[in-house]
Amino acid sequence: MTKLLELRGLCKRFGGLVATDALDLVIAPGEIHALIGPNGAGKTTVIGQVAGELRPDAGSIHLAGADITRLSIPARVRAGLTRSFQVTSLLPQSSALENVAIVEQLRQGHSFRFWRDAGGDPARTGPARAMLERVGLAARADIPAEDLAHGEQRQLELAMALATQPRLLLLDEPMAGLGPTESAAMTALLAGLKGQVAMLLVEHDMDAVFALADRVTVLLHGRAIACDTPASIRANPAVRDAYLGEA
Amino acid sequence: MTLLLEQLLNGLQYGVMLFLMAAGLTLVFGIMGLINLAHGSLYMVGAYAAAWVQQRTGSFLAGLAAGLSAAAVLGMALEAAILRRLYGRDHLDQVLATFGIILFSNEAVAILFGRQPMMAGPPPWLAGAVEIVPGVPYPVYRLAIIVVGMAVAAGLYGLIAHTRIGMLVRAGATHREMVGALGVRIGLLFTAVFGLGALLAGLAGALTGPLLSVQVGMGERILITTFVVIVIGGLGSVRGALAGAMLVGMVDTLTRAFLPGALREVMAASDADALGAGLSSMAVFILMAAVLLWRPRGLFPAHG
Amino acid sequence: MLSIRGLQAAYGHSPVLFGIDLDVGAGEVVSLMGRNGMGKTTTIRCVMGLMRGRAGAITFHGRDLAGMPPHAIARLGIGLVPEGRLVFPTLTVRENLLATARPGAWTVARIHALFPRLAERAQQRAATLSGGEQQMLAIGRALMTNPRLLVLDEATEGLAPLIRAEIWACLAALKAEGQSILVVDKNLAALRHLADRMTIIEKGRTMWSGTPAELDAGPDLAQRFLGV
Amino acid sequence: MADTKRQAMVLGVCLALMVALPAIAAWTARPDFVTLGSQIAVLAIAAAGLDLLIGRTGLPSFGHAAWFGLGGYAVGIMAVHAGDGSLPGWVTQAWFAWPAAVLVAALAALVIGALCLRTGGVSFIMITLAFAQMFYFLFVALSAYGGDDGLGMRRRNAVPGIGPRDDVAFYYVCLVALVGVLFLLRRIARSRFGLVLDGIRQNERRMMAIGLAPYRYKLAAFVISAAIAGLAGALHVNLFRFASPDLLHWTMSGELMVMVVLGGIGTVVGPVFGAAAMVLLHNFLAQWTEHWMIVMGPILVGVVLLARAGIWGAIGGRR
Repeated sequence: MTKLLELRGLCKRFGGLVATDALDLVIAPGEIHALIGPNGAGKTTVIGQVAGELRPDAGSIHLAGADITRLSIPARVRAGLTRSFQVTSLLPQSSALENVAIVEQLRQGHSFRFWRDAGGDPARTGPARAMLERVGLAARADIPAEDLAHGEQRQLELAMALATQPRLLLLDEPMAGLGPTESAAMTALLAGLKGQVAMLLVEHDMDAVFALADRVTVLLHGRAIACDTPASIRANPAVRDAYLGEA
Repeated sequence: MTLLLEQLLNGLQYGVMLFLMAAGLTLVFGIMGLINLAHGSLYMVGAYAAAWVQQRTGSFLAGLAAGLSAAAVLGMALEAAILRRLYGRDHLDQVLATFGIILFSNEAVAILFGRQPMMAGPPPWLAGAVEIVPGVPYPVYRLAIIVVGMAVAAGLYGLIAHTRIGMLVRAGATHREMVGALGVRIGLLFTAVFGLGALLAGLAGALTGPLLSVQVGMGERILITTFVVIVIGGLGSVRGALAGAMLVGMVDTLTRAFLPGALREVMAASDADALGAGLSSMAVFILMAAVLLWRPRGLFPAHG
Repeated sequence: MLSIRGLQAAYGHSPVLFGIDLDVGAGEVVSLMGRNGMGKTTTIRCVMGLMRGRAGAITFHGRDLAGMPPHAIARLGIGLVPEGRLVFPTLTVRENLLATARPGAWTVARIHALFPRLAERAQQRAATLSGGEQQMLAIGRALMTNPRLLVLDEATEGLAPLIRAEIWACLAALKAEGQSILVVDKNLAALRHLADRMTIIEKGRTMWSGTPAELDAGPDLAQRFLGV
Repeated sequence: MADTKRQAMVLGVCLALMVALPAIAAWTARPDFVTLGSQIAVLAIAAAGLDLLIGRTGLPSFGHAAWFGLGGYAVGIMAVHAGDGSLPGWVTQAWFAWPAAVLVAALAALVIGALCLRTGGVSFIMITLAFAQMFYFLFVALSAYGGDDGLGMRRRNAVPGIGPRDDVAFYYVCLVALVGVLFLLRRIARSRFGLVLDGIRQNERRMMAIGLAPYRYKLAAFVISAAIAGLAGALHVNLFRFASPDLLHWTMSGELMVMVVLGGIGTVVGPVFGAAAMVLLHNFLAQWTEHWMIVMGPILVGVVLLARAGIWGAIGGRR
């Protein structure tokens, strides 16, 4: 199997807490890989290290064979690795369209252009409108991000990440705070991307996880206690214990 | 050699003064997230109140008491009336509002006391000099400042490390909301910490009177140097404030004392004096730049 | 003792609570259950005054908590063990217990008897504790305020089974002493034995309230609202 | 954000007033109005430039007086050396002196900004303040250029077609410079660069997560803002034919900041109103009392606590 992302022996401690404990993980191109586990198991810490916000204490991170352990966040994005945030993180005063257009602009090269009016530049807004269409926000393009409903903000969050044209998307709880219909819509949206972009998905909504994931890794105390297909994970007693503590 | 010893003590004395200022400022920032430019005004008020009462009563101690209480009372009044509205606001708002307070207090002091500097000598029982080592006389008053400063530093350490208030201050610096959710009246704690910071600024001001002239604008001069201390030491860290204060006190004093002389060795005397004066007044800022290059968060960055 | 009626709340523009009803009587252990993201922590934050509800009423011993600051609510006798533990990392274990303590039956010695591990680590900084030890410390810290109602938000999540068992045992001991407890957790097995009554919320609404026996009578309930 | 109709109207009236100011001054026999107008224009240039940093990028610099003063001293010092023959006479030509002042401010800001931007938040405020004060002390110590007493300039930098003592013409030069700077800032605000700055202000972490390395852009904004302040400083020294360390004093930095916030933060033209309000208020209050700051201080506290949108926001009907 070819490896798009590989974590080798990743370790991270915070004081006396071992957040990530010698974690190995492999994601193939196009694979949707879910990372589940109880709160405090260290899922967000893993995302943070892969995205480049946290530096691991030991171990290495490889994207398509290249060691990216010491790369900055923006450099990782340019290498094709983008994250979304658990708590929605947008440009609140900018319109939905502008939130995506700025991503498009950054992808097209440096922004040391001081003179030309960029607000209506079709090179920015064209692809951005197409992206909003794709996530179902076309009708809300001109609304400031802070005035969108929570579900729409989650969609916009995803649109921004997708607009970087990543090879691997790190999704930190994309369903957080969504109602049942919104969750279903988001799940369908992600399912539609299957095969086009690989994903490392952290999610508590098990319906979504089992609907989307090709493989599931269960994290407990920073260690992977199981890594298998969704069906086998569902049947795994160690996993049930990790969640419910029926020791 | 004797000159060096004398200047080292001068540096220590200046460092102690800076620490009194920096400790309050950094505590207030650490727990309340407030940048208070008016901290220098509290220093000035302490100095004026002390000098004025000392002139009236002839008693240095009465002046000292007046300086301390004036700064502490004014500090807590400011906190209650204005500053507590700024805790949740962004730093730009805090800077502007406290800038407004500076403008006001500088003018108010100018109206009350005039623009002429006020003088207040050390008390007779601290006047004169002692020989610290044979042949090296040193002013008793400056030694007293060093002793007082050291005692305050030790007391502050004891307060923060060993008392309930100190625990709450440290706890509040990391999980402020949690301290309140466990039943502590956080507003009262804030006022107390602010009052303590104001008291220290007032102490610094009152002690300064007999050394320098007491005048409008004195607060901002030391405030900006205090900022340098805090940036070097690490924002929010009292230990950092101590280290930064000593470092800045020494560097400033020693370059002022020795740099022009050193430059005279390599250039004409008048040029050396001019360049030396310029460079030594910039020395602490250059030190700050070097620390920023090496450790952007300061020598002892606070946790969290 | 604690009563929540029709509580609604929102983060900015996104509503999260649509109608929470919950009661805790004196000496009772009540569990608030539901999957992640259903509004349990938000409910707790509203009780503690850390967040304002949009509608509904919260009363404690008959007093309306609306508009009261967190410290006043805590002083009425609610001791919070927050989600994520939030022990004070730069303080020692002993200082964590003492910093916010209020006088009453609980003392450092009694906490040490309850959690002997904390006695061993009394002079260590809390940041150096393991997750389980931090959890014990957070519980001890809340008890030191001598609360009439102890509120635990996800106190066992992510802990090793042995540690978890220790915490459940401790809660059972507290219950035996007559301590009222509101416990937010997902661990049905342990709560079956501990809780007098259970409230299940889903998508920001109270869906069901009853005793553990009633929950067992309708087995699909657990599967529907709590299942993995 | 789009300007409201009311704002556009007010802007038109103000521009007309400013163009007509010399005529009004002549008619009311108050030639000092012209100097006042020039002063407003010059300070407005500096404040508008600072707003690029504070309002657009979200970087509250408290050391902007440094660049203002450096630009001012640059023209002053060149004039001294042209006077004693150590520099050729053409360095006092405006076409050379003013761009040179801009360049001096920009280069210094490049070095200092590179350091200051290694930190953020409160540290950034303290460090910019401290470095500006460093330049202040430097010029106080530079006795060759007047030290504390400041540096006089015998005549203004030569602008073709304008007499050196023609205050009205110089006023129009300042006005043209102001309009030019505002136009430039308006273009920048709407350019790709400006949109990136907007993003950094709103959510820097998010901008990094979509691939932006923010440091270079923040530094560029810092330098542009300083360059504009350098131009303003050069004009200021020309206006009064005098440079002193007061130009670099920290209170100057504070006043520029106040102009930005008073006028309306992040609005391009707002700071002009802030500058006008400060200068006029100063002059008005100074007629009554030399202690005008005692009124200014509380006004400032009130504006911060109560009226966040500033004058420009109030004109637009926002609060």
